Amino acid sequence: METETLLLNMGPVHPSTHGVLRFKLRMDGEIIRDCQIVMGYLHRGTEKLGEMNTYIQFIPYTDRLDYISAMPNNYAYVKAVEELAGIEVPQRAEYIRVLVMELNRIVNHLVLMGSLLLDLGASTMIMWGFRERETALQLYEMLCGARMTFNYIKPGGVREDLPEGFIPKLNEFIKDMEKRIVDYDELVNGNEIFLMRTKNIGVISAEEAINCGMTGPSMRGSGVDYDIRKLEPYSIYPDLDFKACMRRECDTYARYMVRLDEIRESLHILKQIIDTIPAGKTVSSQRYGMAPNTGEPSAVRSYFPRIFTPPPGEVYSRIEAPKGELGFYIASDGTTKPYRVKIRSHAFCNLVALPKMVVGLKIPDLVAAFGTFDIVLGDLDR
Amino acid sequence: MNPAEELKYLLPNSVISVGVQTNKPLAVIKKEDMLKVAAKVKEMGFDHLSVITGVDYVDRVEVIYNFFSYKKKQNLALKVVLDHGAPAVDSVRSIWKVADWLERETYDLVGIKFNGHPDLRRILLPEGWIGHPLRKDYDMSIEQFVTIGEDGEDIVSTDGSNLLRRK
Amino acid sequence: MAWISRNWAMIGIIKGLIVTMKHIFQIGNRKTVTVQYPYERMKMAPRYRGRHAVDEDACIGCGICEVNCPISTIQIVKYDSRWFPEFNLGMCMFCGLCVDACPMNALKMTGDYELADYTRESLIYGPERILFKKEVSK
Amino acid sequence: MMTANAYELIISILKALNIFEPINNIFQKLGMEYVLKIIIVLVVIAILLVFVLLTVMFLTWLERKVFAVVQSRYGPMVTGPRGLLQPIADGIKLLGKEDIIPATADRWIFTLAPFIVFVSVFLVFIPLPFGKSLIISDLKVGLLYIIAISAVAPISILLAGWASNNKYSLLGAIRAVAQDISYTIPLALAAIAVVVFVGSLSMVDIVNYQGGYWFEIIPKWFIFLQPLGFILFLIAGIAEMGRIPFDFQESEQELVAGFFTEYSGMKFALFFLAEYAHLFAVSGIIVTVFLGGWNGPVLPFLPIQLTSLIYFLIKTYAVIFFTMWLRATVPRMRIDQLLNLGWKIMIPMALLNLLVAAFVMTAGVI
Repeated sequence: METETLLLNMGPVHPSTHGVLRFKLRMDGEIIRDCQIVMGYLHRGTEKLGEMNTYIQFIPYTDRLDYISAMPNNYAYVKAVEELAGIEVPQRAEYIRVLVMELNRIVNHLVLMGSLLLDLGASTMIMWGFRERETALQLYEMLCGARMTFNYIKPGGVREDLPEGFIPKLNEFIKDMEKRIVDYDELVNGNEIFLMRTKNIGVISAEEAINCGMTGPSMRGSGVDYDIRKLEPYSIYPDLDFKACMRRECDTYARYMVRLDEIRESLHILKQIIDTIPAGKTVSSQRYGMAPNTGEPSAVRSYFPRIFTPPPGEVYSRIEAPKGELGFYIASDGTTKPYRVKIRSHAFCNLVALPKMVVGLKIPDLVAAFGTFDIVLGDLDR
Repeated sequence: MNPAEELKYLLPNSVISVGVQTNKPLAVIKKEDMLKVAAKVKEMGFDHLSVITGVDYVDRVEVIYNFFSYKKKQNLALKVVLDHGAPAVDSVRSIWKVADWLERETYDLVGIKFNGHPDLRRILLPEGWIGHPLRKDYDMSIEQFVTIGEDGEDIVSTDGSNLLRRK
Repeated sequence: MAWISRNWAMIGIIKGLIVTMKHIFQIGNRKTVTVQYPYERMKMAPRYRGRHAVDEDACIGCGICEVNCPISTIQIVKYDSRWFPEFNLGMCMFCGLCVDACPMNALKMTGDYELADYTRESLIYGPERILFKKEVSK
Repeated sequence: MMTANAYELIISILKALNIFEPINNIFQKLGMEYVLKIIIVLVVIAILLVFVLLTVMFLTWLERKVFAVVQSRYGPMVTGPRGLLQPIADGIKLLGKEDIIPATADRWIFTLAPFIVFVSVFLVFIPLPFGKSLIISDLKVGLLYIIAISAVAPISILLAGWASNNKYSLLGAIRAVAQDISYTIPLALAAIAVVVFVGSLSMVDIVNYQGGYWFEIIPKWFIFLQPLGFILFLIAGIAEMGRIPFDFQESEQELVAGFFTEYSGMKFALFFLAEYAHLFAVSGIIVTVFLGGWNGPVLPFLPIQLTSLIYFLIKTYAVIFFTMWLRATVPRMRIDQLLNLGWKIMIPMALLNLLVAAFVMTAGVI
């Protein structure tokens, strides 16, 4: 039977595009024949802003890229600056950085699991995810005074030391989380309808995934156990015991399960950090420090350089953010402002694989497959 | 021997110089030989194209490719130097699929043409936007207004005449 | 369909129903966690980055905060024959860079977060609204 | 004093209060007895309408509360005690909204569709026995009537989706129709297996048949006699209500709001009303056909009409609670998966169920 194709604009305003993303779908009834992604509705010119602000002033902007997990963004940028300037970071600061980043990984995956289930029509998981996320956000609030846009990691250390009562509350969170994961398991993982909706949907092979530049949990769902924390260890990750979670099914379900496993791994890492975190300074006073230590806790703040001039040069530095490889390319010309900042966004590169993946599937499958790509539009459009 | 030197050894005519990008080996290559070098780089096991960056240095434009090899756990950066007037380089879209969007983005924001790219359109900014924002000579004083037309296409104007609420 | 015939008992769904039922009867640590916002308020952490406050005695009006602000939120204005910062909180992103930069530790951020207002002008917090004296605050 | 339906019940109450005769005399003198009949019928309908509206209000509140408690929230709390008046606030808000008709929509059909949906759902209540003699009309073809009337709702959804001139609405409408065809058949087949035993399509007969007990303890409900039939009827019933896991016609995450994407204000409220009225109606049918209707242990000191109503409501709310509980737990299926389920599993199972029922009936085991 001959049928006419239907052009369906999904987005920019649509419940399941997670923001202002637009799919231009050519449909044959319910079946997708062609998918084009149109983006840029949230383009804020962050890279241009990077050229216009000083090195320190740009850190708050990185919070606004991937606002679900802002701490790794902070760290990725700061790591690039530190590599450029050759700053040594005190051990305690590195421990705190990894601690907050792994906590953020948990937060990010909770939001992803919730929103994926919401995309599939189950509204309970997102509330449960947000319930646990709330505890984590309160921890962040104790730590740096903000819940989502932290501006916490600075070149040479972290902004403030761990506050009083942080570690006990974190322990409580870990204990709580371990119980909750059992709940998630029972609610979602065995659910036959969930399995029907996610198994064998959005399949992408390992070679294809690598070629399309997929990184992070989305790629590890395709049977590739590549994790930058393992391949190119940075910070204190070489000292920690963890594994890169990986699934072989290559489908939406595998990508979901990788996230759940990563929450468990992150909890494991958090426990190790709590046990081994050393005492000491949280800010490097090595080369760019300004004021001498007066011993007053509030004076710690004036350690941070306000004006910061790394030597001329260029650097590309990347980390394993919760959503994938997050890299910052910085070219410096020896002034107080970067000459060029380029953000290698995980969402942007992961999404290259989507249009091919969904051809032949139906709209609900597109929603499910897209849900596991873990897109945050602030990060995609920059 | 780091990968950049290896590349120089394999393709002595295409690689102009070898250096470092802070902690990663960097090879500066001739722009005419981009495709040849890219194929060789892929052959060397660099299966992951991390990022393509275009940088506008007023007198010249540089394109930097960052590669990573999952098998060998090695980094490699390639640099191509282009003229400032009409920067153009061969597309590596056929070798790494991710280059599709990365090249479109570089074209969009820095204005570098990628020859042989099948679909070289703007990606972040709307079609019809004036100038490439990450060029140093980009005029930020021009106000540009974007609305969505009847069929979902973007309409750009500089005087705000297409806005419902006139400016 | 062969898949359904293997899973006809729908054990996964029944398990899920049991978990949700546990929440309905609030068994274990599954209690209501939300608060009735206008009537109940959460206590903000001491480090919370809300509205700014300037120590009247310590501030020297040097303008370092103004220079450090990434989005030019701060302006130094004259007030009572001295110079103080004025914050346009409609633009502020509460990053705290001004607090980090203050050489006199005169600037701090309070736990005040209910800043919604009717006009943009009323979001500009001049010295009359942000000044405090250290003795009074203790 | 036995009465067959609500009309006779009202007359008998009036007679018991000794006011029926004088009123009837007045109308008789005017030669307009039929006017009195019409008035009484209108009163019955008005009572039903008010009951349905109140139920819908309560159901929206209940659903939000069930969801809230599953999700560790409070739900509506501010309007009225524990937020009980929230539906009224919502209703007033919806009434105050602008009624937008899209420029490219088919105006008449667009306006008509929500009314057809509501009327078709409301008509389902006619042969539904709320209690002993609490029935609008005990139709002899009650069950058939319900299945037939239920098929009108998808037509009006198709009208709404088509008239909106919106691609999402159209997809939702097409889904609704495809879904309707595939679940109505197992629904009817599962119901026929019950009719085989009862020997009548009348809802009252079905309820009366389930009145007794086996071995003095197990109530003679069809759920125990035909558990397979009950499960099929329940699944098909949930599909008929159009609720998660089968809410394809409006599936929010895929089709924005499906067929009522373009509706606003009062028309939207009518769809909303119809949805919850449908929930109550289908739950009532499930209770009537499989869960013994208004049967239950006799309570002293209360008229049979009241106790039967109480039993009916308890059972119906149990079924409604189950659907809400299920909705809070499971994700949505995919439309083709439901069609597969309907055609490849439920229809053969329903036929098997019917075969077994017929065999048991003829063999005279029960």
